[in-house]
Amino acid sequence: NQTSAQTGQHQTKSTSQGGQQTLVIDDLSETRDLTTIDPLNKDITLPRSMVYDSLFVKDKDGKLEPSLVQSYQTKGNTLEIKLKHGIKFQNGDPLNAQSVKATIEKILHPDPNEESAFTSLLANIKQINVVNQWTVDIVTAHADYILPQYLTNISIVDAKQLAKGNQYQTDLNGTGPYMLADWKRGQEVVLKANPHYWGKKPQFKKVVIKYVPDESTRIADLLSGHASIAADLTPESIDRITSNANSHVVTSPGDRVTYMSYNFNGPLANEKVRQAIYYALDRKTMTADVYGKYATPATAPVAKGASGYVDAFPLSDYNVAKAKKLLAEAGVKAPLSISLHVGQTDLDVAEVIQSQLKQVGIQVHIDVLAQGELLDPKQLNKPEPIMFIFTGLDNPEEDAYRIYAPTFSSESFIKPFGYKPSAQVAQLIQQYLAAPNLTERTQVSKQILDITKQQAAVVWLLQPANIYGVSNDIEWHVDGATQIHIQQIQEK
Amino acid sequence: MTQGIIQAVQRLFGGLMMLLMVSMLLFFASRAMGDPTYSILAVDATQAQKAAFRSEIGWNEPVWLQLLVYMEHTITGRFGVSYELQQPVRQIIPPYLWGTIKLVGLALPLGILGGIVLGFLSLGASKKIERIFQGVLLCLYSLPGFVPIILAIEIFGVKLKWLPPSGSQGVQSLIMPVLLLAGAEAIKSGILLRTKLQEVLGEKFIVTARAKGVSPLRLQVQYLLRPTLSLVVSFLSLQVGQLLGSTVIVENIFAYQGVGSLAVHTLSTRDLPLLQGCIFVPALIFLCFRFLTDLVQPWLDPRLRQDGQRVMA
Amino acid sequence: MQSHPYLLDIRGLTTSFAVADRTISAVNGVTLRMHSGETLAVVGESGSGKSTLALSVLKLVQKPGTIQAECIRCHGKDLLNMSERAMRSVRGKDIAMVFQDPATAFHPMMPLGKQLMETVRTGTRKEKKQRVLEMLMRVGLPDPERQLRSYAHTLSGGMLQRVMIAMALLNRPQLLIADEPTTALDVTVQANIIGLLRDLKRQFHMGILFISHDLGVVAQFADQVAVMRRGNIVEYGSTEKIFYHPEHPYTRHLLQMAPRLGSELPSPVEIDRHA
Amino acid sequence: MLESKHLQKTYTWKPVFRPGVSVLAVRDVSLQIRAGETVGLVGESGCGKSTLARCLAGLEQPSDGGVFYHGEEISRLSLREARVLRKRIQYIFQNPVNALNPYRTVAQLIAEPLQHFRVGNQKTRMAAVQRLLDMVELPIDDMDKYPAELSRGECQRVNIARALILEPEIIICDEVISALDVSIGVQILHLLKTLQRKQGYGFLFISHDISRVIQISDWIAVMYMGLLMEWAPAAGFHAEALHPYSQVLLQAVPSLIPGEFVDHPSTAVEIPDPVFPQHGCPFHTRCPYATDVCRREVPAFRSVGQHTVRCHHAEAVR
Amino acid sequence: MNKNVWRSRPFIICCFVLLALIISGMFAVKAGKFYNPTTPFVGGKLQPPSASFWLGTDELGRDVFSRLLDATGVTLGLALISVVLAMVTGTLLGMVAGYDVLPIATPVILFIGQISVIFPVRWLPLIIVLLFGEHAFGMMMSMFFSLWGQFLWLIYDEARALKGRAFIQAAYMSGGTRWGILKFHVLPYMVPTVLVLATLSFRTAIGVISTLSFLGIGLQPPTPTWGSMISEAQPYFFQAWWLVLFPLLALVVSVLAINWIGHLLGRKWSVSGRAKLQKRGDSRAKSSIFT
Ligand SMILES: Nc1ncnc2c1ncn2[C@@H]1O[C@H](COP(=O)(O)OP(=O)(O)OP(=O)(O)O)[C@@H](O)[C@H]1O
Ligand SMILES: Nc1ncnc2c1ncn2[C@@H]1O[C@H](COP(=O)(O)OP(=O)(O)OP(=O)(O)O)[C@@H](O)[C@H]1O
Ligand SMILES: [Mg+2]
Ligand SMILES: [Mg+2]
Repeated sequence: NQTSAQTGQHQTKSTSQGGQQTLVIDDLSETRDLTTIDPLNKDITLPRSMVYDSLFVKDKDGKLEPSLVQSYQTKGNTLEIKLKHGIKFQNGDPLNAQSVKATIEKILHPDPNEESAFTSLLANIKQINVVNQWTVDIVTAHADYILPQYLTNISIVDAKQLAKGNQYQTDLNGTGPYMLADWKRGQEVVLKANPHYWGKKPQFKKVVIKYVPDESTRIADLLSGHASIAADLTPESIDRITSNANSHVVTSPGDRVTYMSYNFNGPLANEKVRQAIYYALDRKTMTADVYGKYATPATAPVAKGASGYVDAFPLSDYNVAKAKKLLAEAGVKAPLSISLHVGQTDLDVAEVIQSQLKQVGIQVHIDVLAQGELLDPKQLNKPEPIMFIFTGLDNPEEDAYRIYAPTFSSESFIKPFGYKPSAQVAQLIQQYLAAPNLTERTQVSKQILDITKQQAAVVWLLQPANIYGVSNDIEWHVDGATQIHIQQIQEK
Repeated sequence: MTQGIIQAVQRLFGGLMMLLMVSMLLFFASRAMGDPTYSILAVDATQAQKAAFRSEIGWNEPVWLQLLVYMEHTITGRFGVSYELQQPVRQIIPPYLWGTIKLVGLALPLGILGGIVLGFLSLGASKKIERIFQGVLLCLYSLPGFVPIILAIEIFGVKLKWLPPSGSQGVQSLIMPVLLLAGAEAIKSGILLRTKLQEVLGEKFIVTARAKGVSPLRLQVQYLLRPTLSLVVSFLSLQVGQLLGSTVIVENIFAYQGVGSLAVHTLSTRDLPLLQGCIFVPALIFLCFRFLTDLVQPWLDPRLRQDGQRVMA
Repeated sequence: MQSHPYLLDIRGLTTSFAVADRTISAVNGVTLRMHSGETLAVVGESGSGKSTLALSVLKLVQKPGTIQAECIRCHGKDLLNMSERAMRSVRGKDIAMVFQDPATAFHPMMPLGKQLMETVRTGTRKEKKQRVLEMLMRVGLPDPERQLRSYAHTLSGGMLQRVMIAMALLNRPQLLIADEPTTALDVTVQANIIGLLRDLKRQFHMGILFISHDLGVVAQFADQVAVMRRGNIVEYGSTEKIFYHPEHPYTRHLLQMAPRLGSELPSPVEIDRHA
Repeated sequence: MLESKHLQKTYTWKPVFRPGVSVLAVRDVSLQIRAGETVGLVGESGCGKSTLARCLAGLEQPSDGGVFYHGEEISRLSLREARVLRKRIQYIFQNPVNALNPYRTVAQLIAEPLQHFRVGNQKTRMAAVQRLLDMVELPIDDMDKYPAELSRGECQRVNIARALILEPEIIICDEVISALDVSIGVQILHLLKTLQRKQGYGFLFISHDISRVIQISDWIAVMYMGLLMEWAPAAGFHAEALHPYSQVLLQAVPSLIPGEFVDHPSTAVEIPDPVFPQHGCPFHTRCPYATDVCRREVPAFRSVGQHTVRCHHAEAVR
Repeated sequence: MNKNVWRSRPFIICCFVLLALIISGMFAVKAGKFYNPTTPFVGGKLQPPSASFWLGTDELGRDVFSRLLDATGVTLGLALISVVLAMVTGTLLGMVAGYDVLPIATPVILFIGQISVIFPVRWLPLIIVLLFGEHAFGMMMSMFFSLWGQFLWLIYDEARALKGRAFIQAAYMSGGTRWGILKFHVLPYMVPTVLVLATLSFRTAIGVISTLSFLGIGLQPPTPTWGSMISEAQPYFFQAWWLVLFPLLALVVSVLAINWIGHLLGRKWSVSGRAKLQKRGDSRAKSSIFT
């Protein structure tokens, strides 16, 4: 157990000569990795993406590329996948069709006391047929063209290990470039290079992902050479990093859109009031004020370039006069008083919203809640009107369905607070999923957005970028990806 | 003496009873906080998933049954299974607790020692210097926790590169957090100790000691410090309880694994079993210290040891 | 070391305390001299500054007090201008003090044995203990072994006083300042202690500054007597002179009031309070 | 008025790791203090006088026997119940400095009992304080001083004043005049005597100054090693003391003749220890009349003439 | 001498400073003399102090000066009230328990007192607020409750240590009830310790307020408090020193002022002979043990 003894003093290249041995990444948002490293459980996990391979990957232009897959074919409702040969799991088991089947079935039918965030993504899948050792057929309820996109995010786990019960959750065993060396909950995950990796040889002998909750400490780690990458930075820290000769800043577009929604009570039950709020908000100034250039104002639930993107909420919608008119039409008396629930992270945004809405005569009272409380019906199911700001839904696939389904379908998470999902939208969402190509999908997406814009149930506010502080010892081309891809990082 | 021991034991039992009460309080408080489903499951979890989760943690059972199960867990010391991590609390807590104990166990004695030194500094000096010194201590005490920590990291971690800015392994990464915590403790106990020392300074036996020509060191330790020890011990026992949970800032900034930050995290996820573990264990440690204090006090002050004498209150 | 005529030479000693808005001179221009092997008794009114005088010699007057003097010398050593450090070696060794109030003078939380042993400056632990035990025995304390382990509050006033005396004598000082050392002792023990002091005085040529209210003891024990009143020495002379030919009315008054076996309680004579 | 019956007090001290010891401070003491009378208590230092006094005052619970006030047992009362007795029975501590709270001024300390019993108002209390200060010969200026600023004798007088302010029936004086010079001592004693004459106070007067004690007492009690040895009228006691110990005491009183110092052979003997009392009469080790009986049995407390004596050979000694 | 404490210069100055802080906080901003403390972007982001923004602006371009003023009233008011409450309750109950004044109450007091210290200072408020509600009352209760335990235990231990003293027995002889003795003899002993502890607690209280608002309890942003201003400034520590410095200065000044007041009050309430003399005495007196 040499590694664990050493982990106290991870040294990056600056102090050790002869090639970079260890890459240390300090991060915050990956905390969830540090509470559990279950490969089938949570959404974005850095170590998981390094230990496991998925069937497909996206290239830097967002195009689908096969990874474990040799070739694939869509025949109606069936996606036929042929796997690459000779790939082995880190424990020596071969990668085969059984593993794909077992993995997907595990996701579709998780133990009752476990949940998998992927279940809803793969809900369309009806059946999985193993054709031969390396070929598997995935049968969906109806034609599903997005499925391969979704599969980019699914780690393929060894069927034999899955059969053994819960062991797979902590004893990571993937086909990826790195293997788990050590895991200290709440502290760090240590990965070491997989010597038998089938693809491009991993750059680093060891990768350490450290959970460092405090931003200034992440930066200190970076500046003192104890970390090569400090993730999850705020724009205010950028000066500190760029002013240091040994580090620079790398940004990548974020995959979450911060939005605001309501509890649909009192005046907020009125569509016009909600529309007025939408028109009263100046997203452009808000974004610039709070994030500077490190965020983009949202013009859709997904980022520009993601599949399903439509510019349905142009920034030019900002119109105070119109907002006032709508309010007048709605017949609300001038100072309208509304609470705004917000988590600590979006407090700044909330304060800007507060001042912007004041111009149209809406008095906003900010109420800071713990992140988990925000969507608690207990907080929102109150008779008084409440707005809330939420940091956004994960969308690593960069596809609008990821947003539409939980927001507007009959499973909508704002439904408990009074939102009435329309059947039409629900149907359109199904259509979207079945749409055979991007153009068609975009069309459906536009329809969805038009209807929901009318409903004004959600205001898409802005999309903060990911900011990384990076040591000059390494080179990292983000390539438009929204998360860290270890293979993009090179030592200099 | 024996009377004192009996009393202390009684107090300990009282304390244990109180822990149970606190646990109960915690239960109701967490009920009042609301459904943990929303804080633990992802936003877009389906209703079915939420329902499964609720039934798993027993949220749908009648409250009294939940309380019963919970109290049974408490009394047997099992604490149940964390909602979020799906692991028995008893397995989760130890590494965190060990981290905090290391931190506090080193920082507290150091801090008290430092406090004693600070208490003595300038003690015999002129009135003016004494007040200035006290003022300086208070200024330092007023500093918000993060300021000295961030500065220390900047200086020793980034500029001088002597010590790693973060991490909870190895002796090196302990140095800064321990020293900073100890410093804060030292200032606090120093301020308190000074008032007491000033009181002792006026006692007649100090004059006797000086008349004997006792060496200054001995005079300070045996004659000035010794009578304040009961205050020091009593303060120490209080600080044990406080520090075990108040290391949050230090733990957070140094990315140090400890109960404090775990507890704060747990609080936001409303993970009752884990939260209870986080509070219960330090509380238990505190109780033990309090128990020891009760035992030690009469040993420190023989005047409290009189069994035969009429207890005058 | 040249020999000095006086063991203790105090000239013009004034010790004053600033209280509220005025200054109290507890000792007011006192001049005293004593030779080695001599016993100087200081008697006088309660509150006349006897204890303050004693403390002033050792420069132990507590904070608000200030000492002014022409000179304070012990064996020619100038105590007045001596550094605190040098004083430390004088205190307890050359000059030892028996405090008036043994109950407050002992550390309440330290076993008596420890307090006694730390006074002895030389020797191993065992030797120290031996010496302490021996001395406790000589002052007539029952079961000294046990008393070593007990605390001040468990001893009676007289026992503590004996411990106090033992502590002062441990280092065989040249000058012993004894502030009412026998008030809490019954007459037999008192006689015992006086006998002991006499022996030591004879043996080591020790000088004793003896403060007492008990004129009988003073008469038997002292060579010289100083009578104090309101910070001043009103009369000073050999014991015989003071007892047989008192000059000052206050001295006469004192003698008149002194208890005698078999006599009646003297009637209170109003003596001039503001003389 | 106040009497003790077979009073016994043992102090036990149990260190944690060593065997405990118990000190027999007071053994089987019965004495009475009557109204208008003074009992003088003398005895060896450490023989339990203070302990006895404290038991009588209710500051300590006797291990055995009892204290009776007007025939009522008071030694087992709770603190609350005993409180009313404080108006009747006062105790003046042997150590005057410890008995004063260093954080309180003289005036506050003297007025304290009045405050506790809510007697009078601020003004009358201050008047009372001034009157008492005058009685105990303290200057009015001292009123605002703190105990640390007083000499020992002055502290003692503050204690006396405090005990007197409630005008109790019984005052237990533990060496009240030993810290005072003879002149003031006499003043104070006269003050006490006057009060006694006027208001019938009873006094227990503990002192080492036997000549003084005889002067002011009606009865003399002599204690040795926790035992009451002799109880006799004060008048003529200096000549008629029966118990050998009393005689030793009387002989040891220093005379006022300069230079006359007698080494008493009896004092050279090792003093017995109350922790391990030997068999028989506690005084036998020092007693010139000691015989085998003395070594075997504790003598009974019996009357011999006007005296009550605990000695096997009282008649012979006479 | 004692009476003069009320008129002594430092006392007046300290009271004046505190009063000025509170009053300015209450009225200055409301009177509209300054920028609105909660309006973002009245100036640029993170502007250093300048003629128009005396103490600079914060990360949302709000005027730090007016925020600081606005925070003053609330912060000082809440902290002072809760500290005084905690001090009085903790001390009284500590003595009452230490002296068994009400024998039945003692275990109850200690029982409740344990809750207060068992939880980390910044934790208990959460639970209390849940019980009492998130309003000013709940906030106050939670601050009070998290502070008083320290007083209780220290005083409890100290009071018990005093029991063996002779003057306490003398007080019983004077007819003191337990309560009377507490008031007359024990309290003066405690005053210095209590006052110092109160100063320390004041600082803690300000921290608790900010913790509470951080957790979304009580005072909600954008209402500023000193504590929340300081803790919100943490991410900008290296970029914008003025965000930390000025609220911190306000905090330090008030802590020092309170310490002074405590010191002077202490002198009034419990002048020990020595303390008083030390002040009067000549500091040049040679007889210090440390020279
Ligand atoms: N610290 C002090 N501050 C103010 N006054 C003091 C102080 N110490 C002593 N005094 C005063 O100085 C005078 C002399 O006190 P000192 O103790 O020397 O008297 P004493 O002769 O020893 O009396 P006694 O025989 O009662 O012990 C007293 O009036 C006392 O009030
Ligand atoms: N608190 C206590 N604990 C243990 N032993 C004690 C305690 N108080 C007194 N004693 C012992 O009891 C015995 C009697 O003490 P007491 O104080 O009554 O003597 P005394 O007659 O007053 O003597 P003195 O004349 O010297 O004051 C002594 O041996 C003493 O050591
Ligand atoms: Mg004196
Ligand atoms: Mg006694």
